[in-house]
Amino acid sequence: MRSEKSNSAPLGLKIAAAAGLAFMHLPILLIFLYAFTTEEKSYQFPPPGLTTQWFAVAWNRPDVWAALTLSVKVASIATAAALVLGTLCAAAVSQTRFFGREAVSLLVILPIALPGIITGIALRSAFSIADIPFSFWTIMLGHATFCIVVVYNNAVARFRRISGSLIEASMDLGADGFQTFRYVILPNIATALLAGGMLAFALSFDEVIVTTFTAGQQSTLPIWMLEELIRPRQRPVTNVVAMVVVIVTFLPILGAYYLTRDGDQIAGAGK
Amino acid sequence: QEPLKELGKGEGELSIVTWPGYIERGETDKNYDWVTDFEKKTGCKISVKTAATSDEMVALMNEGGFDLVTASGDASLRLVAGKRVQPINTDLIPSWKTIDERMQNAPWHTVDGVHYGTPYVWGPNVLMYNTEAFKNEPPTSWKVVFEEMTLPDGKSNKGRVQAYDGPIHVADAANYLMAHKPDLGIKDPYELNEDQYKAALDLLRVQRTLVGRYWHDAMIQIDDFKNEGVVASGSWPFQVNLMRSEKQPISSIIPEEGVTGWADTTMLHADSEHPNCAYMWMEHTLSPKVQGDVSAWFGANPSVGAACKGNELLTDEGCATNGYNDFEKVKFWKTPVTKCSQGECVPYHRWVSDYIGVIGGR
Amino acid sequence: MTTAVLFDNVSRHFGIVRAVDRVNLSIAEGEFFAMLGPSGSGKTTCLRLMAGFEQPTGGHIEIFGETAEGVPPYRRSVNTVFQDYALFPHLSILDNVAYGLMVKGIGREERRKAAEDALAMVKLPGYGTRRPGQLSGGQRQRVALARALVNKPKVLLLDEPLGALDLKLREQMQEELKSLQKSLGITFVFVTHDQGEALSMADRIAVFNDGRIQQLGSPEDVYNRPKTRFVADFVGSSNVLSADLCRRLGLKAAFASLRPEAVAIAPPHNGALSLSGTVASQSFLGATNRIVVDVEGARIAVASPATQGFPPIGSAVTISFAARDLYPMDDA
Amino acid sequence: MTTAVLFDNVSRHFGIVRAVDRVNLSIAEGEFFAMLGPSGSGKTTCLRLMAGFEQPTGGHIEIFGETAEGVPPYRRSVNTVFQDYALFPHLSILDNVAYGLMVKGIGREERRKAAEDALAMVKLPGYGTRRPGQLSGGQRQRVALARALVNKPKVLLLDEPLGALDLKLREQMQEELKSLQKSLGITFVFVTHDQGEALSMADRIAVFNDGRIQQLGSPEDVYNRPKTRFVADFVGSSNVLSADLCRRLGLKAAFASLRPEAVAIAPPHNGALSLSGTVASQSFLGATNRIVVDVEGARIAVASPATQGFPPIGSAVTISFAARDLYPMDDA
Amino acid sequence: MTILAERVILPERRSTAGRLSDFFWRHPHVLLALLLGPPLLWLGVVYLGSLFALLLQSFFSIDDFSGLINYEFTLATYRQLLSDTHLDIIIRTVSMAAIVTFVSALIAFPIAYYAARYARGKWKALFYLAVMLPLWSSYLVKIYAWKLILAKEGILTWFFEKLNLLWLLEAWLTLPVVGGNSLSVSYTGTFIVFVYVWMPFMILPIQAALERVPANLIEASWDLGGTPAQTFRYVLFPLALPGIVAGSIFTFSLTLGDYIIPQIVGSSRLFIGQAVYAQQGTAGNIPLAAAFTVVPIVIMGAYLWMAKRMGAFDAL
Ligand SMILES: Nc1ncnc2c1ncn2[C@@H]1O[C@H](COP(=O)(O)OP(=O)(O)OP(=O)(O)O)[C@@H](O)[C@H]1O
Ligand SMILES: Nc1ncnc2c1ncn2[C@@H]1O[C@H](COP(=O)(O)OP(=O)(O)OP(=O)(O)O)[C@@H](O)[C@H]1O
Ligand SMILES: NCCCCNCCCN
Ligand SMILES: [Mg+2]
Ligand SMILES: [Mg+2]
Repeated sequence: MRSEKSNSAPLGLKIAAAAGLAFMHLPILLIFLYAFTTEEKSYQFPPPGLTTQWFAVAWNRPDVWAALTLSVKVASIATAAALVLGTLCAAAVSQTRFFGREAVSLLVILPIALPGIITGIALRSAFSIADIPFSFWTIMLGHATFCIVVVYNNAVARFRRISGSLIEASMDLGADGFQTFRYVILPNIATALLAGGMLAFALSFDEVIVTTFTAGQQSTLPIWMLEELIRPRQRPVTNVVAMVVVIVTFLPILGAYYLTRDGDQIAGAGK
Repeated sequence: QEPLKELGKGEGELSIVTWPGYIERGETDKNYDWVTDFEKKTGCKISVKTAATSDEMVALMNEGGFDLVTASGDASLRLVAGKRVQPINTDLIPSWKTIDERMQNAPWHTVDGVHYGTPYVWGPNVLMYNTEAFKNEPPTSWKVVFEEMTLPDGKSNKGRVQAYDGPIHVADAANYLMAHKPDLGIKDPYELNEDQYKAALDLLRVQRTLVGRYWHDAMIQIDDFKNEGVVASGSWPFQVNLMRSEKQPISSIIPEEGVTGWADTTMLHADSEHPNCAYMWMEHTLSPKVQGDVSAWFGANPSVGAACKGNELLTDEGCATNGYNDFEKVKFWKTPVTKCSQGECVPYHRWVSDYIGVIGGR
Repeated sequence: MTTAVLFDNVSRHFGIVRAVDRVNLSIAEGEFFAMLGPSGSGKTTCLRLMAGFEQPTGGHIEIFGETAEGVPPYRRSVNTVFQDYALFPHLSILDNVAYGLMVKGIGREERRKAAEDALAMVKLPGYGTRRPGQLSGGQRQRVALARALVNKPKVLLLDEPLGALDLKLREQMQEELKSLQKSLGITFVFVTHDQGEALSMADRIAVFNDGRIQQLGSPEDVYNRPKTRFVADFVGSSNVLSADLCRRLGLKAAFASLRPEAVAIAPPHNGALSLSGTVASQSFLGATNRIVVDVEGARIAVASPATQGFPPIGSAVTISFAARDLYPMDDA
Repeated sequence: MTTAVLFDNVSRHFGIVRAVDRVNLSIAEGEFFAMLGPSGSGKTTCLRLMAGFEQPTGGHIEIFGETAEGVPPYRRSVNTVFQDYALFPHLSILDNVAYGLMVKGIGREERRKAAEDALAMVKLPGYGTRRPGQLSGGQRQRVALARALVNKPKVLLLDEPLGALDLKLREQMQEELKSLQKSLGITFVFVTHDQGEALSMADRIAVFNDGRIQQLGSPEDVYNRPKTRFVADFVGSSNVLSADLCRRLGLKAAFASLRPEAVAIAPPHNGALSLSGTVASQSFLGATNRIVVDVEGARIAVASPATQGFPPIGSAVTISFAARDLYPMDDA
Repeated sequence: MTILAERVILPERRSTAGRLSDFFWRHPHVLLALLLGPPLLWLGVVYLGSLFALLLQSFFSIDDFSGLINYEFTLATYRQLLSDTHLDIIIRTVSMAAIVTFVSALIAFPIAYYAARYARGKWKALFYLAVMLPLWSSYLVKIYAWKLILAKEGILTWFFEKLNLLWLLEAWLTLPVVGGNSLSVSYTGTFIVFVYVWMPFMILPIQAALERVPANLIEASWDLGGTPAQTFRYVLFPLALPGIVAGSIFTFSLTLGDYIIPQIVGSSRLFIGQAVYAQQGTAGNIPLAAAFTVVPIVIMGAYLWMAKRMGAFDAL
């Protein structure tokens, strides 16, 4: 029984935590605020006036839609690839012992532990050595590489929680390997995979650095934003898009939380 | 490599590496659009990749996947040497004959009498300044960005000036020294011996103490003038025009020391997959209309004299304003090489690393 | 009588760990067979060898006369009740119980009925729609039992199924299990480290230590006639008398065991043996008092009826016991 | 005699849950005090109130005569041995034991010596450099004990310290704890839900149920003279005789308790009471046999010496017991 | 109950799945190979292969004039990497990464601690969302928001002015190293944005580590006389350390490699990420870019090795 249930936090801690959270959130509010400013070219503070016109403008910009479509496609396929690879890897690492197991878990973490620019530049130079032209698939490859770990972490945490005897119980009751996978393993890791998949999606959706190196001339949403922020036409449109994206990516994150909250943390959620 | 023999049908696509503001399709101001019509006429869909420095352009061309590049003088010869661009067949470009003679055989695109592109536009790197800070005493010398001084508004220039974030800026320092330290014997700001080079770097180190952030991107420079209290900097007429159009208190001059400048050439990639569209584009860009429009928008000068007259956007005074007649005062960008008129000069790669060092505080 | 499980010199070594070492045993059909031993003595490993989760590294296993090596668990008509129950958390109780039938391809309606019957048998009718998380420990244990029994296994393996339950519940489940086994006639192999449990439930007991069987026999055999000092020590809290003491009592043996409840604090009557010593300590155990008597350095525990009260600590007493309760043992 | 801990009408409610409800108790200095009760009955909460981890929502607590409310745990000379030991996993055994001295600012050398002495006292000399993860359950338990004792607390609180140990180890630790308490003279407050443990170790026992003390007295009191049906049921496996049966035996009471070991399967001798019934079930428990006799629907358990053997199931038997073993109880 | 097994050992299954299942059961190594094959092919061959190919390039050099790579083995690029200019960049970046990591941990800890130890039920969910919201808001837009805040004529100045505290800001800006013309062109600004953007990556692992600290260890410390401060120092902090290390893998590595933040908010002094980006993209000097990437690889390699030993991976 935790004593904290009845005790409340010391005041100093409350203040520090609240200040920290405020630090994290005020700039976000600003992003939202400037989605409504009437000023188009530069950001003035305080904004001279408020308007909702940018939502309509953003809606009617074909470049926004093109970038959005590409980002959604990349994130979906990268997530799918990460789901398959991450799950396979998690299954191998958590269900069996083999020489080099530690090395594999290190290898999976490497793409997020190394700065994105390294992943990006390495893949880019590999593409150029192998004479692979930039395409949708080169972006996807880069994204899936660092998304694997998100799925892997979630799946491994869940695999650890499925007691080994559950799988043995299934076999004991007459289920062969495939039946055991279908009826016991899959239902038990499903929510973890869903959570991992959602985080992978959100991660891919916001990736700038790796994309810069693997996209060639294609624009994903973050690349579009970078371009827009540096060479603005209608600056508030960028904020509108950012705000909508925050709100939209937020739903899967919320979902992931509720799917995994009892038990494993959202492993590798950051990233 | 043999140039193209005859013009065929357009391939439907064309990708161009260029400076920001060089190729407009009316997105910022619908009056400035020299792409839409071209696309309609030729069916060549244009995609534009902007680059902030010449080095970036060279890197993009080395990487491949582009058809054309509007290379400045400090990039063009490197591209030729690296065999990244191909000679062009001037016969396939009817307007070739209309080109300003000063540009037609310019050394930055002509090697052994072979042309590696069509001139686009040229212009000076002007001194842009904030008219409120300078009140009624506009600057006359690059001194304001090289040495600490009190500006007419009574405050120091420290932290309020900028310089270009590209190694070629060393030439601006050399240009300044040419006027102020004649005993160094600098004849050409792109050809510096060790002593001259050292003096230029020393000057740049002084400049570092004045500069908060170097400008790398035209748009970010505009932001800095608006939000960061920057009041003077070397710049392109493009930024000046853009800010003036936004009613910012901005003006520019060509200081007494003269200026560096750029003269850009549209060059065709050695492995271009859309050479026909490329040739069509080169021809298109040489029309007085496009030349005038680009010059008006960017604050540059046309390579086709006819553009100076009768262009609605440029107006008849435009060429004079943009320095069309100052051609002689402009020391055009070119790549510093070891072999030079002084015998041995400091090559470009040292400019690159030393300039990074100077900005880094070394 | 058919032999349900036969271990012929079976070993299972993990590297240098001899989890199971040259074990011979033969369990008869319908028998309630208990495996008793301290932690790490190889009980679970034996069970896993029967279930097919482990393969022997030596020896031979037969189940109802058929070779078991190389047969995966899902092809053995042997079911297990796991120590932690291993109920499928994502399935309802009914689906848990019907699982074995489902993977065998039995139709939905039929398996529902069979599962409900099984739940009724373990006295959980109507619990089918719940989830395992909504049941108490004892209830889960019964679901695990039903889930195994619904498959009509020839052999049911139970790995410390009552280990996690508290005393009251445990006693109740012991009775239920025992009567279920009687009525179904299935062979039960039951693992426990609780001697009381093994004694009260099993037909025969194998006492394990260090991967080997120390003694195999009926509860009375094991309790009253321990073959080794280890068994004497482990099964009930026996007194182990040294060779010295044995000699003085006229017994030729390296060691002898003497159950506390066979000793009385009283002068010897007809033919009884006796020793004298001083009371070293005592404690009240409810039904009995435990009095430890120091006999020339050897400590002999006496279980005397609580009604007799405590002699004062340090007082001199005589203890007596029948010669037949002194049981000689082979080895240390 | 000094009062070590005093609870004056102490309550601790969590919302509507009355974890501890108007409890009065007074524990004497040097006493071995046990709190016994089923899960959720409030034992741990009582302990936490003494340690200072909880504050009472009503009533008053004194420790050695001083008001305890509002005094944080780290300012009470009361130490706790946690149920799961709560050893610091990142510290060596020695540093674990020396922790209390370190935070008090005792010098390195001095606390090392004190910690080593404490480890020797719990028979773990030389284990100082290990980590908690490298010890067995019983060893960890002893480290937890040493860690508490090194601070020389006035009161030592033990929350089911033996719950996780297996039977043998548990018996051994019971003895060690008991003798340690005797030699140190520290007041022990010991929580358990194992009646045997409470009976054998404690000077006095408080039996808890639903946050209240049901009975407080010596082990004999609690075992032989349960005041409520709950106590009779919980402490040992007593038979509870209904009013009906009581009346037939000439006793005017709502209920009466009768210990199985007070009953014999034999015709009554002088002045003994007797009932007749049939044998319903039986099991071998080692030292005794447990025989359940059905007396007109009421089931009465009899603990008979194993030496007497089993009467056949279903056979008619007469059971007899002394009138004084029939203990009337107040309420249901 | 219908099934009555005739035999105790059931016959082999004849379906493909059944036979395959038997096969895998007898040959678990084949199954393992099938599981590990695809991810290893992807990560071990494609990803690691690319990394090695990149590293290989660092042993080539570049022709200064044409910008083309000279495919001959040389250490010249590493000599170049160790020049003063480039060492400055490395030191600057590593120091920034270290300070950012330290301060991130400092700010993150109370948040994580509160979330792990005190927040319950709805509050816990709220805390989680409050951490995730900034984490998943567009990274670029956040940086630009900071540019607005930190600019000389930005929001912070506006606030300081309103509060009559402008002198304080100006005093700070006159300090050596951390100062500058405005916050947005100073190390202070770069630092603030780095901390802001990466700090959420620190919170979650710390929270995870703290949640794994059994509550009774803290009570045990109190019980033994440890004051709250001592309990933090001797129990809580050491046990949360693996979480901090796990979080610092992110903050450290992300700072080492980022090139967008210091370019948008900074003083034009390069960081490793910018140098790599510039060498690769602007200068086309792939060998030097590759040599630069060796620095974070070596640092992170050592870091990961240490983290693994501390058990930080469990907190990732
Ligand atoms: N997979 C394995 N790898 C290595 N050693 C093992 C393995 N399984 C069991 N062992 C070892 O074999 C020995 C016997 O283990 P087993 O689980 O059979 O004991 P047990 O009698 O069931 O003990 P408990 O009462 O603690 O469950 C132990 O020393 C154990 O550590
Ligand atoms: N912090 C708390 N918040 C709410 N309810 C609590 C809290 N602590 C204890 N309780 C409740 O108070 C009651 C008594 O709990 P306590 O832990 O004291 O029981 P216990 O006798 O120690 O049980 P066990 O033998 O299971 O340890 C239980 O119903 C429990 O759920
Ligand atoms: N929330 C997105 C932050 C961007 C960081 N991406 C890191 C990816 C590392 N390869
Ligand atoms: Mg076991
Ligand atoms: Mg408790």
